[in-house]
Amino acid sequence: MMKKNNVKFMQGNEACVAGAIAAGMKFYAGYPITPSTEIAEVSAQLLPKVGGKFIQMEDEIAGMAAAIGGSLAGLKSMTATSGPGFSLKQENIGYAAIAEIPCVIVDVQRGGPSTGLPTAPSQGDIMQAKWGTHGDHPVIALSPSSVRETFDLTVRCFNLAEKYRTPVMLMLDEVVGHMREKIVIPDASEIEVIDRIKPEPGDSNYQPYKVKEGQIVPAMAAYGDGFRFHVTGLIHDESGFPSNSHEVADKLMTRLMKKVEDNLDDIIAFEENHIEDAEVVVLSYGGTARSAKSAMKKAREMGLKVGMFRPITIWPFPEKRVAEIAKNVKAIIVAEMNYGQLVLEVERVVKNAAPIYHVGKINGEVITPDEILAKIKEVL
Amino acid sequence: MMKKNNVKFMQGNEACVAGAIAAGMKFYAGYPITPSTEIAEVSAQLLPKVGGKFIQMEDEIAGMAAAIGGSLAGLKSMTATSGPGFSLKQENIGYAAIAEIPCVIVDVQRGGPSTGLPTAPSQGDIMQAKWGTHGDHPVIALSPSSVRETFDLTVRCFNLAEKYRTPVMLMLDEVVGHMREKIVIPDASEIEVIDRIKPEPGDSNYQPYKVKEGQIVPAMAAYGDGFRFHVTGLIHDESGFPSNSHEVADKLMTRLMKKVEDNLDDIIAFEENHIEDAEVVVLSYGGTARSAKSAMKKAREMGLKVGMFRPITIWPFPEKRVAEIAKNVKAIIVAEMNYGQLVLEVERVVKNAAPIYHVGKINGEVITPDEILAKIKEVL
Amino acid sequence: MSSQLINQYYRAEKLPHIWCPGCGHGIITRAVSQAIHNMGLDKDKVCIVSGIGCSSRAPGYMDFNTLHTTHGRALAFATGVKMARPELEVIVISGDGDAAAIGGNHLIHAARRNINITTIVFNNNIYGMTGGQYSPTTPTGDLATTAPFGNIDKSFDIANLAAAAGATYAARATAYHVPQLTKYIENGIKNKGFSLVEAISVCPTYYGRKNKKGTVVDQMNWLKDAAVDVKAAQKLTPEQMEGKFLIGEFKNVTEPEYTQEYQKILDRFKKER
Amino acid sequence: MSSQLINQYYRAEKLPHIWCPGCGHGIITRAVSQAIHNMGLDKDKVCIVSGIGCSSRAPGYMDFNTLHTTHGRALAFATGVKMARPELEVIVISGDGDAAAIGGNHLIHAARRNINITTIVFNNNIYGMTGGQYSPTTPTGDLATTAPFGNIDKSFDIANLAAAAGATYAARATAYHVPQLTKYIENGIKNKGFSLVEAISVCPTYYGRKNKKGTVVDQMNWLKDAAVDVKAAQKLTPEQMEGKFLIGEFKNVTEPEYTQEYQKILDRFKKER
Amino acid sequence: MSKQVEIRLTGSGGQGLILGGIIMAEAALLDGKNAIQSQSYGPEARGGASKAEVIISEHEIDFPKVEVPDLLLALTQVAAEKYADDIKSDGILLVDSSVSLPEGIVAGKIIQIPILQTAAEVIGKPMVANIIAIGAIQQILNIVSKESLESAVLNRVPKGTEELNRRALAEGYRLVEKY
Amino acid sequence: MSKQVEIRLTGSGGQGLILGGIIMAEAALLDGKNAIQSQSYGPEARGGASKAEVIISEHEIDFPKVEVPDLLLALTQVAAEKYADDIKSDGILLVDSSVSLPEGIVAGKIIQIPILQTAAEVIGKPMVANIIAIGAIQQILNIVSKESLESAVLNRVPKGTEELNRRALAEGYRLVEKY
Amino acid sequence: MSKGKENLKLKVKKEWCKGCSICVEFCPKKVLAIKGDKVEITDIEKCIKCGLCELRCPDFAIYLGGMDDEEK
Amino acid sequence: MSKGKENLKLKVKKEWCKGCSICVEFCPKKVLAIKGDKVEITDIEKCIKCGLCELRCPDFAIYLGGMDDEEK
Ligand SMILES: Cc1ncc(C[n+]2csc(CCOP(=O)(O)OP(=O)(O)O)c2C)c(N)n1
Ligand SMILES: Cc1ncc(C[n+]2csc(CCOP(=O)(O)OP(=O)(O)O)c2C)c(N)n1
Ligand code: SF4
Ligand code: SF4
Ligand code: SF4
Ligand code: SF4
Ligand code: SF4
Ligand code: SF4
Ligand SMILES: [Mg+2]
Ligand SMILES: [Mg+2]
Repeated sequence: MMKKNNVKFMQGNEACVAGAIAAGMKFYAGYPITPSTEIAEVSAQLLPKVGGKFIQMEDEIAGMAAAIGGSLAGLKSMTATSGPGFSLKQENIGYAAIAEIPCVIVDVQRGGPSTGLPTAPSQGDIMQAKWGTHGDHPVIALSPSSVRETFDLTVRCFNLAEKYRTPVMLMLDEVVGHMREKIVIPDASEIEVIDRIKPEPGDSNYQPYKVKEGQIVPAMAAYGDGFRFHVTGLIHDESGFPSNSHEVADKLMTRLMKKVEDNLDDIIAFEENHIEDAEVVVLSYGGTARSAKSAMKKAREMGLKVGMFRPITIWPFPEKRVAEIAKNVKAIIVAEMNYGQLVLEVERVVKNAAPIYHVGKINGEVITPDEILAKIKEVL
Repeated sequence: MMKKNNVKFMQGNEACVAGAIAAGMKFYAGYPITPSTEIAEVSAQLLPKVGGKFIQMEDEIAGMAAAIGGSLAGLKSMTATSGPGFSLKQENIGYAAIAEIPCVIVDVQRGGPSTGLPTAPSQGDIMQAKWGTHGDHPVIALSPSSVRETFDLTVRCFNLAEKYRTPVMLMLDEVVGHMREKIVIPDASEIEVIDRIKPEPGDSNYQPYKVKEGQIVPAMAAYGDGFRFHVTGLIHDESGFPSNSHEVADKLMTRLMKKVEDNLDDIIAFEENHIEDAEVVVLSYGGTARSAKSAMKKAREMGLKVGMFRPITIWPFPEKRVAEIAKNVKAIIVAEMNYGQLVLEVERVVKNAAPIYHVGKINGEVITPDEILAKIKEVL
Repeated sequence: MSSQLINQYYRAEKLPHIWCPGCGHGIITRAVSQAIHNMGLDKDKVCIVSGIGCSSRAPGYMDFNTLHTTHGRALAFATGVKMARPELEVIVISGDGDAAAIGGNHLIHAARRNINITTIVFNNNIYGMTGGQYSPTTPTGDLATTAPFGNIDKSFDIANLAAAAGATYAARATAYHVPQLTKYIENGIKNKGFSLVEAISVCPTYYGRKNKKGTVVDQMNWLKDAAVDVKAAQKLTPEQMEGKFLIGEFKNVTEPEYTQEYQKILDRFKKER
Repeated sequence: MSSQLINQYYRAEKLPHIWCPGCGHGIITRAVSQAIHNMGLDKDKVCIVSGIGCSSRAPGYMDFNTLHTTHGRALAFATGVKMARPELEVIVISGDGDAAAIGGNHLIHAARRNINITTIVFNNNIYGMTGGQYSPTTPTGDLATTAPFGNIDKSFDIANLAAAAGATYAARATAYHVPQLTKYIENGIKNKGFSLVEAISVCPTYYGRKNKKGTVVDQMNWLKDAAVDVKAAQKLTPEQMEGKFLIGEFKNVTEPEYTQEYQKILDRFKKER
Repeated sequence: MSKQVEIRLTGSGGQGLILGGIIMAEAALLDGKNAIQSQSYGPEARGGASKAEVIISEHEIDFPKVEVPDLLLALTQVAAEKYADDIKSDGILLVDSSVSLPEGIVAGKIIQIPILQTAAEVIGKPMVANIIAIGAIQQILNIVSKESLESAVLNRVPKGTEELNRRALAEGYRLVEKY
Repeated sequence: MSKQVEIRLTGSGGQGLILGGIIMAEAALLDGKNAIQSQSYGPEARGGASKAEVIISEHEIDFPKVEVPDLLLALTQVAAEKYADDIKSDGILLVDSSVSLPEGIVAGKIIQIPILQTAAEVIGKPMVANIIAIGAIQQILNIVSKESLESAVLNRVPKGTEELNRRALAEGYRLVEKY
Repeated sequence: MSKGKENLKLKVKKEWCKGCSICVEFCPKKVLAIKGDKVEITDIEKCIKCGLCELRCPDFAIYLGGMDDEEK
Repeated sequence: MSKGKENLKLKVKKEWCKGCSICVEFCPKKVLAIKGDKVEITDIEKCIKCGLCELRCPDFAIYLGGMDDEEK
């Protein structure tokens, strides 16, 4: 529609699908829900054109399950939803974690709890992304602030999922999901696409959960490739079969957690702005980070030394860097569209290094730059 | 079976049902799952004898929904489950929170994630209790350490649910749920039972979400009592009808959160042991707290100044008291059967006041007193 | 002033409703209250439960004990209400998505138990509220936002499915056939067991527009022409039935009702006490 | 050594299995592999998916592509596998609880779509794995740990339900009627669409013991005596059918298959490219 | 114009205001500017007032929502009543002639033109009201070039309606010529 | 005895070891002591080795699991092989005569008696093996009184089987008399 | 509604009418018409008080009522 | 299994047998018996190699096999 074919004016939700397809998504299974529905709709439209498949399942539980099944059969798979559906998917997200099935789950956050405010923006599922399913499990969750970044981070979600054999969550919010913005779609050649490691063809000793010396992620065969392996959500040994051995349990669980913990440098991403001389740092993410940026600019115009920190990976949280920054500032302001979620994590990692303030909102409105600015003035 | 009729030898799960019935439970709806199943089975057995009702629903989602329905029609209701079912119930737990429907949810924790280790003990759902459903919402969750306390806390769950019109969670673990122990069942006269506040009969201005001056919990009518009110999981005004007003949303959400926040003194419970002179405090809860106590005794026998802190309300977390204690100790050891969950909250509230160590276990075994003792020796 | 029926059974201050011009849901909602009125039910003893969807907004307008739950779960909530207070007349209002997609399991299990709940499915063959995705009743070949190349799903016959699952009353009418619809709702409520009335609705905004079904009047005319009463259908050849669908009462039998069976257990213990 | 069938199709190192002495699940599992053997399917191209339950442990012993999922969700996972690789022969093994209680919705929707998956329900009328709670197929009046005063639930006819939901093949046999069972499984796999074979199993440990059904041999004898072939049944009076149940092939029709229909959409774009 | 311009288009669902906003934004992109378009939905529901927003700027646009609009379009009475009082003190209020202006409106300039009537009677297609409206806005604000606006319109409208929409645009320009 | 005594009962599912443990614990309660009974389940599954534990003490019992048992009962070969090496160095190993003792067992005392055979042949009811076993344990450890043990047994067994179970208890006492 | 039909008056509640035309189309006597997006009673003489318009109005905007005027 | 029945040998895999008696009960020729919790072939002469025992053994513990011995 634009002159140059790779310049588009797109919704965040559309960019998510474009990114997914660029990353190699070949299967989408889901159930519609505002404000994520466009992701399903655009996937239904575009997937057949790239030889991929779309299915609308009977509910979100089934959408998650089918996405996992598709991934096990070799296709890069995605599902998208919003709060109520995200809650329903939790059991099977845990399954994907323990069975180490790469897949991408998009949550376009809306006002909760329950049906709440279905069309209003929110960032109220940030903690749920980490703790929503039962039991301990590794978590990777990313949050984009723009349409272009939605594209990029969707690609990255697939890459991380494939690289670490784990479900990865894209925590969109209604602001970014529904906003339309200019996006320059990168050339395929510019996009790094990572695929899961496959076993050697014909490897007769293939064990789906056995890692090579010095590695932490096992190779993953697809059903039908001739390996005939077993997959279960029970604690299992390297061969994939259930085990009640405490050693096996410990080994599996520890490896699962370490997949993320030992690779923080590879996984963690954040954006910093004017941190060097900042007396106050605004920490914000997703759609709200745009308000934070605007507030920072206004503050700077007024001569206030304000910086901004934007976690791009919400989980793992850029804990070390935030702790470091905290040492040099007078205050940290956490701005997020909820009652106080990521701020708790900030408090945990900052400890006494700097006072922490929260700008939250739970009324269905976005946080404005002026609200953040007011807090900046208050604390400076 | 014992000589004195009120002395029983009971499983934690059985004591839970006994407590529920003592608190006035008249409706149980659930779906069986190890290791919570006895709660359903004993409820099926005992409820008809007190004129109450039991129904086994088609899944956990339905169990949670039916429990809410039963409560709306005036009966004190409960459901019980374990990890996988707890994940499935999350969406409707959020419904109960926003619609302010008293009910009790029991989670007998087993090894996760996913199907994990179905018969092994765990405390891996502690964070899920707080963050499992989408959106912000008030949370009350209790964790008993003995069979008798399971009885008492189940009563307390019902009382808190009724008093604050909110879902309340009993976070059992397999250790306490399946252990049999002596319990002296208190006389009915000794048990405080709180019932929800009902509107004045015939109050023609009744609004299900309107609070009286100075109060925070609205009166709750039952369907069929003649009030013909509306209940929804959408953001709603005092009359119970959906609203898109940002003020209404803010007012409702804030009140919901404040129901708990403004009543911490009434809700929070914990047990302290030898804190006065303690150099090291072991913080532990549920079944693991018994190991902690044993470790503390052993340590004291060895002349080590060890104390113990047991949160009985996991949520709200006894944050003030823990922060206070931290100021006077050399170290805090958090012992819990997971990879590190409540310890994060401890870190958050303790800040730099004391170093924090974690004794965790994710292999399906309980933490032994000796393991805690070893850590005590290490840090002292 | 509005009509007496509306004054008596509606929360008139909530009207006009949010439904689009010509949306069949309003017609069916009115028929529900008409049936309640015809039966002379006590408003305080009627509880109307819904899930999420355009259709599920109906109870909010109706002056009874009303409960708007989560998507698909109306029958599970309603089962709790009915178990707790069997004396309440419990009516569930649901959509084709709500009742038959995400809520399909609760539907077949409530039917199986034969619990005395009357479910009215406002079937507009589409997910209206979320903007026109295909539902389990969207005809094969039709268009929807998530079926841009034509729906390849086969569709449920909801009334038939409920009957197979154990419902003791099952019927279907349409937003055009209001007198029949009203009668079936009455009969469903009268049945002491699980009743399902499928009410074919129209969604001009999404289903109609996407599938070029013309104006809402055209769609109502189609309902009028394509619906064949199940009795009349017996005389028609398969060719004559081509492109038609059945309305009428498909099942009406008496079997033990769930809450009454539970009451028997309670009575046993009452005697013992 | 064990039998050739076992050597060829089982992970013999995982045997003996965890099932109780006399558990019918072993018999049915063997019949599944027998059917696969009879059809000469390529082991690498067969994917067996299950949920959670005693029955759902079967795939762990079977030497194919196997997937043990979450409770009730086998068909939803299997749908993903089948969509992704339609060339795989996807077989789902499930229990009465897994398939018809928590998994009921996925069952009716997979049936509705007529996706080419063959589901074998090991129906032992009880939740075996969790120790004997009633299931949607526990006969009314029977005892279970959660029905200490007799089950008041009506039970599903799973084969019939699947047929009503859209399955194009539906049959039932028992752990006693192994030759028929094997044949029906073969026919189910042959059917290019959704097939359901209900295999009546026995659970001596919970269902049998709770309901004083005698030894497992007594229970097998009951299956032998109470099962009536659907064709033979046509000649019997309702009185003669009292206490009996039907086995046989109930439905076997041809309708468009889901993944093939999707392929047509893909082909359309392939041509365009 | 180096400042950021914020436009809010209001009316009822079905008037194509979101599309109008998208077209304006795409025209801005063609001019090499930045633009963000967003909208607010009612409850998951139909009818009622609808609102679309466009921000056009030569610089990066951070906050994606209109805070106070430089120009507010109101096509219906309901929309005017709901939104017309939220506008910059020197902003422009563009209302359809069918609307009777609420009292006490403070705006830099109020322009009332027969958009709906022109669509229905002059063009003969009520659904091109949105195109007429953005034509008028172009003429008033001149934040996008006519050339780009026309390409943007033609890129977005159904095949076969190009001429119609060109005419609608021209009517939009014309309607505000005198202002 | 003022110390805490820890007992582990092992065998196969269906041998009623959990019930045996409960009865011992209830007997201890009747004697005014504290007791905790617990068990470990296999996978959510049948068969295999089954394990029940009882701790009896005059004091509060904190840690509810047996760390190292003072007495280990093993009724089956599988159980003996799995559990017999985990016992206090001065502890007692009580095994059924049908079991051939694994090598290298270190225990204070090993007592081998025909529990299963006695149940099947002397009493004529294989299912009373658990009662015989707890009778034997009583006789060995004397941590509960015979009187309490008998009441505890009678409280728990089905009506009509009282005599049978009394005899089983007596056989249990008798079998270890010589030790 | 127990009174005889002859006493009933046909009424319209214009604020609620969304002009869908259903009543117009299915009135057996062509009593009604749409004028400017709302229903209007154009030929009350022909009305037989059959009530079909009321039954099928999705917006409860037309009905047979008591003694009041025809439109309000 | 394409060979003639006559070549088949009846075999038991005792480690897997759980002694459920199903094969014993439904053997048309009463070839089998339970001894000490496991199946035993007591009258191989009568065996007609019908394979029903194999079909109904829940534990894959009895079967008609190739050339090997009868019990292992
Ligand atoms: C758990 C969950 N999933 C999805 C949604 C989004 N959603 C709301 S209504 C609806 C479909 C409604 O369709 P139907 O039941 O047919 O009602 P209609 O709007 O057509 O009357 C969906 C998918 C939701 N609110 N909750
Ligand atoms: C979400 C969830 N709910 C409940 C359970 C517990 N559970 C495991 S198997 C089972 C029932 C199994 O019954 P069925 O499917 O009939 O299989 P069977 O064991 O009888 O063969 C239940 C309730 C679970 N694992 N997950
Ligand atoms: S979208 Fe469809 S179903 Fe929903 S109100 Fe509009 S016409 Fe009715
Ligand atoms: S419990 Fe029942 S179903 Fe499960 S293995 Fe034992 S006999 Fe079979
Ligand atoms: S009552 Fe009958 S005749 Fe009169 S306007 Fe209505 S539909 Fe027409
Ligand atoms: S049916 Fe109702 S809403 Fe439609 S035109 Fe007639 S009066 Fe108006
Ligand atoms: S093959 Fe036939 S005859 Fe021979 S033992 Fe087996 S069942 Fe009996
Ligand atoms: S059927 Fe199998 S397990 Fe049962 S007794 Fe015979 S050989 Fe043994
Ligand atoms: Mg619908
Ligand atoms: Mg079963």
